Amino acid sequence: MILGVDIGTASTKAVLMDDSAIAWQCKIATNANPEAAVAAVLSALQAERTVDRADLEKVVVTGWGQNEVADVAKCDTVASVVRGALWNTPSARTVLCMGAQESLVVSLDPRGRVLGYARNDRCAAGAGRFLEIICEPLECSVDATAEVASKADRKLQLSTQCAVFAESEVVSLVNDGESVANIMDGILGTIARNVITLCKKVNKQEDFVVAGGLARNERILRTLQDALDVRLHRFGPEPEYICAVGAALAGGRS
Amino acid sequence: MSEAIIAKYPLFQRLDDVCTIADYLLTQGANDLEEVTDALISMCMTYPEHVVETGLLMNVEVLAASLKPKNRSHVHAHFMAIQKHLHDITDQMEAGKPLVAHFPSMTPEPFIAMDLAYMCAEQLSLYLVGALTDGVEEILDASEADGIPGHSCGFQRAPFKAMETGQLPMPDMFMCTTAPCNSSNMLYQMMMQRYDIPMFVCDSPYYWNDRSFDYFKEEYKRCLQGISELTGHTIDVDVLRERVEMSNRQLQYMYELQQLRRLKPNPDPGMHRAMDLAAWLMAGSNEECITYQKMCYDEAKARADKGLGVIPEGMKEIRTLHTYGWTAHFLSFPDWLEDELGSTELECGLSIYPGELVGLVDTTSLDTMLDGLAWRSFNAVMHRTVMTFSDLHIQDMVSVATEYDAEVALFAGNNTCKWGWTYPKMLTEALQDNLGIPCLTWETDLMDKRFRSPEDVKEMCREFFNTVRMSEA
Amino acid sequence: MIFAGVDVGSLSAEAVLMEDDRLMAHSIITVKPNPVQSATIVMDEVLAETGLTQDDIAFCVSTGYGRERIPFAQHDISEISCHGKGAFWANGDVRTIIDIGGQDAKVIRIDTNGDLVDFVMNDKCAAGTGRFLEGIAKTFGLKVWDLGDLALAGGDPVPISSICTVFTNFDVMCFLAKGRSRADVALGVADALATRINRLVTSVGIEGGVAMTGGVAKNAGVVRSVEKVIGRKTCPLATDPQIIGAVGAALYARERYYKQQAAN
Amino acid sequence: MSSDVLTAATASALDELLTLPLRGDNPYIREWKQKGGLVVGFVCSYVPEELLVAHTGGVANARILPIRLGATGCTTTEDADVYMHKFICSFPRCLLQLGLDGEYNFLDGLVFTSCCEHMRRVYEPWRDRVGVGIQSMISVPHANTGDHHFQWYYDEAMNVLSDVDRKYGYHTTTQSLRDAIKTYNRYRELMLELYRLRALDKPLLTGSEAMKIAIAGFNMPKEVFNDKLEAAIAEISKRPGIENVRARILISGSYIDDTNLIDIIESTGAVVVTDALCMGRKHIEGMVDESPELDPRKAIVGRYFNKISCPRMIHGLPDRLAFLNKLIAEAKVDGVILEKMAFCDNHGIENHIDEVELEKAGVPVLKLEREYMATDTGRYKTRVQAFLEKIS
Repeated sequence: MILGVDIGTASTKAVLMDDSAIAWQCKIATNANPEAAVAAVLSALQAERTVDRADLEKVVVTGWGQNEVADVAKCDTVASVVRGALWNTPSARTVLCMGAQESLVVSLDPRGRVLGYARNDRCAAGAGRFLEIICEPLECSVDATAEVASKADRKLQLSTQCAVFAESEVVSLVNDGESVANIMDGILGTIARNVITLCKKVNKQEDFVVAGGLARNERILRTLQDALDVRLHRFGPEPEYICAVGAALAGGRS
Repeated sequence: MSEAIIAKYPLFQRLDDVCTIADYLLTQGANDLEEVTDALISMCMTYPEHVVETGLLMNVEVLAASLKPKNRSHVHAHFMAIQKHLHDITDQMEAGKPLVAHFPSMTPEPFIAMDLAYMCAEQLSLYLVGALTDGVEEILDASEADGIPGHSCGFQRAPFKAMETGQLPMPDMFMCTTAPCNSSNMLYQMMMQRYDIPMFVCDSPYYWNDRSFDYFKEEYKRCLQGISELTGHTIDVDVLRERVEMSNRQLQYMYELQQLRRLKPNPDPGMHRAMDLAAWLMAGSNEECITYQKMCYDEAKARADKGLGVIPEGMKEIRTLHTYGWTAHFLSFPDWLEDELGSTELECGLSIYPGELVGLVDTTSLDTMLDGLAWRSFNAVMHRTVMTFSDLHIQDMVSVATEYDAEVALFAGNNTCKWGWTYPKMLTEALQDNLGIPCLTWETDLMDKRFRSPEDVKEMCREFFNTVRMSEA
Repeated sequence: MIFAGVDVGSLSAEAVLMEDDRLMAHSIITVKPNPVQSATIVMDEVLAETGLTQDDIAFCVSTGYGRERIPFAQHDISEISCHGKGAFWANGDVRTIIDIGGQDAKVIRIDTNGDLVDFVMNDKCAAGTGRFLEGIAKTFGLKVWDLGDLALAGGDPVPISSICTVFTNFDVMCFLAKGRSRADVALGVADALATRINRLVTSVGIEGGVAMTGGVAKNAGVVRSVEKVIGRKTCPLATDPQIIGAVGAALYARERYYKQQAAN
Repeated sequence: MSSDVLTAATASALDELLTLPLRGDNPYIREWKQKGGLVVGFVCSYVPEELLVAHTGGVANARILPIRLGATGCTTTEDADVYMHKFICSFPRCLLQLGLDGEYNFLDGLVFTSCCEHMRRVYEPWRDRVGVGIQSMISVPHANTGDHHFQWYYDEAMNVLSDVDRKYGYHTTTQSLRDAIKTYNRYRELMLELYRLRALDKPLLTGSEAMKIAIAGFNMPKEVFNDKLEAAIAEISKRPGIENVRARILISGSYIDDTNLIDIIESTGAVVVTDALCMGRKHIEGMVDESPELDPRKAIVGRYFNKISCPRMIHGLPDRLAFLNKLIAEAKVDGVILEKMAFCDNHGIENHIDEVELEKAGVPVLKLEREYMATDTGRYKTRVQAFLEKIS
């Protein structure tokens, strides 16, 4: 049994892989403390499955916080995204992972080797954080956004791609009496378009795997589907676990 | 050398100090950073305070990289060359010779042959960005506070603000090409308008072809003509020939190095790539420049003959093409790539200077020399690659990639560089999609580490090279 | 004569009542999604406090986001002018105002009547605004004020280089994860904000006394960092710096009212 | 004439000019194409339009209609951003997006210039991903001080013509050139008259209206436009004029082809009474020399060579400043708004230079940075309103 832990900036995701099947999983807040997060995961595993660290073949960490954790195997984000995608869809040629701070798109050859990849370079415009920031002035929960947006009655264009500007734009839209549904729909459209641009920077081919928190968002997924003209496979069952799964399978950096 | 003039201009003084320190450390045998500290302490005894002060501001990573055996002797040679150059400038200034500030797309032989004082201010500020931890960030902030947009290029913003604040001398005239960008053209105009400085503009057409060169060539000669009319200094043909012969020798070594970098393993350390351009910018200025370039060549040749590379024993080489160029505030980056990741630098977009194509300057007559120098400028960095359609740069990169057998490509684009940021997709198509060479693209600021820190870049590259190796396995 | 000023910002809304130039009462609330709603609520609060009604108000000026849309205001004036006017009322020596609001940071220069002479407003992004601090405070799980006090305890500020608010937040998490003390990180943030503000200050230039207004001015840590970079102490203000915009609006209300009286 | 043109013709000339789509396909362009004419787009005021207009040939001696390409109504740049990074000005990115979306498929040709380093790099993706009958580049010299500069520019213009001729077998005659010159000089005179009416003590039209009319002029045959404009001017002259203008504003800076910014300014009670924009006043300033002894080709290119320059003309700064001051005096301007597109170095630095000079001369200045697709008015409005509170 291998424990894969993806330490994100916001939340830490962990899966227990029992020969390439998910035996257990959990998600906790990182609170800017990777060490503590991993410890918390281990005690949760102990509590829920009475599995001790000693019972584990390996603990493999990946994601933002990996360098801050001692005596565990490490796995690069790109590597874990790729392994996770291939676990989900062995024929995957393109993987898109929409995380909290960044979105990453990887292009693979038929043998699953990395041809190249691109991220939104230090810009939250195509990432979950963007949505979080916008949700605050709109007093809307991130999970509800697609639902809220589905009630939109007119297409709204946001001029800015910068999360911070978008927020002030949202504030003035609210002031202009625009409905939250329409604004949210516009925001999700903006995020989707940023991700689409990113995807088009690599040579996107089928099969195309989509993962990460934003992959839960139907509105975003639909827009991607329409624009990318490739069939999308959503990483399942829960798209934000892709890195944790991939890390466990990769078993760490060689 | 004129101590008075050096002392008068803070950036001259800093640069002179940097050279003095480099000389001391690299010859007095400091081998690691501890010894550097000791060396600096012992310098307190014999050197003026400002020298030691400068020592404390120096970029530790660059120092550490310079101390390595594979780098130290040519780094030393380079700083001896720039110090000599600096002293020549100040001598000429003291002798009351008019000062021409020239753009980084021309070599200075004609100014020497006209017996003028000359400097490339962009080049001088570049050294400080490279050598000092905080580079010229203060100056850049000041220019932005003046109201000059932060998205205009720091390459001119820094030296011009330094001139405005008396940290560099205000020149008696400018000579520039209208390559590479709107930003430089506008900033030169600003200086012209504010300080009423005569400017000799060598107009660069937006094509790379014969018709374009014929026009450019005449522009180039017209500028030199204008300068000698303004100053009454005319070109001494014998001096020009002597200097061009010097720069020919220097460039010959540069070309030879290009050949050596095609070998496997690549025997040439990447850290001096930015210094090669800096040396190009003072080609013909002094013997030290030639010594520097020759030393780079001799060292690489010696390694090549033994079949040695520049990466640690047992590490597998990854042949890397830098499709944008070096990052001035992170000069030790190529060295870090070599020793940490086994990545060697084949060529870089900001100092590529295809030798087979540019060749040497024919010294038969004044005309052949001026034509040759114009041809050099026409193909100079930030001229050849900018003043025409993107296709030429893509083409250059593709032929280097194939001829040098590149395995990966890095594009560290300067955030203020508009032409640079129209390339990445086309480069990725040409290199990654067509040749299977993985490309990594990121935003940086040539002049200012605060835009993107070296640590951040290291993280990205670690992951990228891990991924590449993983794919090979 | 009673005059009212209401200032609806992006984070908080303030209302004040003034009897000529004497401050009677003020009220502050966190904004609702709709500015008209915010304005109405905060105005009702301050009226309730004084037992007055809308009818007692001779003239009302609105400022801030959505200032044009406030139904009970007879006129609207930009928050830039209002902060100038208000700060001048709160301390007659003031000629330069640093107003750090929720979305914007402004540096304002005024004349000897408190009227606007020159101003600059952050163009590029919200780095150096209240929103910026809010984001960071959230990462700490703190209120913005506590973040300021935390910064006061810092000794060795972390270098915050990131140019983008969103990614400063990211940097902060990295420093915390690397185990840097919360105080030092908070101080690093305050210094980073001060550095941004200083760019605006230098571009307008300082004249006379300097005052800091807006919610962030209550943030001791930031104030200290700002004073450090601009190299001078800020003037004390006669009232809560967060209501200065609303005070300015009320003062303009008074000017307008008497001007109209004179006209008729 | 096609029916929609007829209906359009029955409306008041002014109303029509004010309601014509700000870019692309419109009744006049459609009709032009129906008659077998060519439509050639251009993106810079250094393209000598008369030379194109003077061409005739092909089917029924059809002619060429040059239109200045805009990108109004562009709502996303998701595809353009793949080729042009976010550090590139948003106008070229929007224009490329429209090209990629097929919005400009009706073009028979497209002429770029090397003026703006953002716009000139649209050339490659347009060539590779959009495609158009002929795609030309005019490499404009960075200086207009010498005959060699002129000669280069002239040759460049002629090369564009031979591109057209080679592809479409068109040709010009001395007469067709002289006719084109007449038409365009009349166009410039009429537009200058419109500017005169804007600048009256009681302006007869708003900046927003003037902008719409100017844009309409880029999107229909000049002969037709001239007649419409003349009629419109007659209508405008009967207006009472705008009372108690809060402030008279001049705007200068980056290319504008929509009314967003001007509407924000004028919503505060100010009126934009004139501009120093390359598609506005600068575009119509300076006539083509009609003297018969002059080769019309040289005369045409000469006008564009000597016109009030773009910031990238390296010796043109003093003239540009003088022109700015002339406009300020002539339109009794109270304040100047210097706008720029984000990442525009040409106008970003020019605006900085202008600001310093104007403030020395006691002219109030507001600098604004904008994005092409800007829908977010709040951020601009506060600045503009405060600026007006400062000057009025």
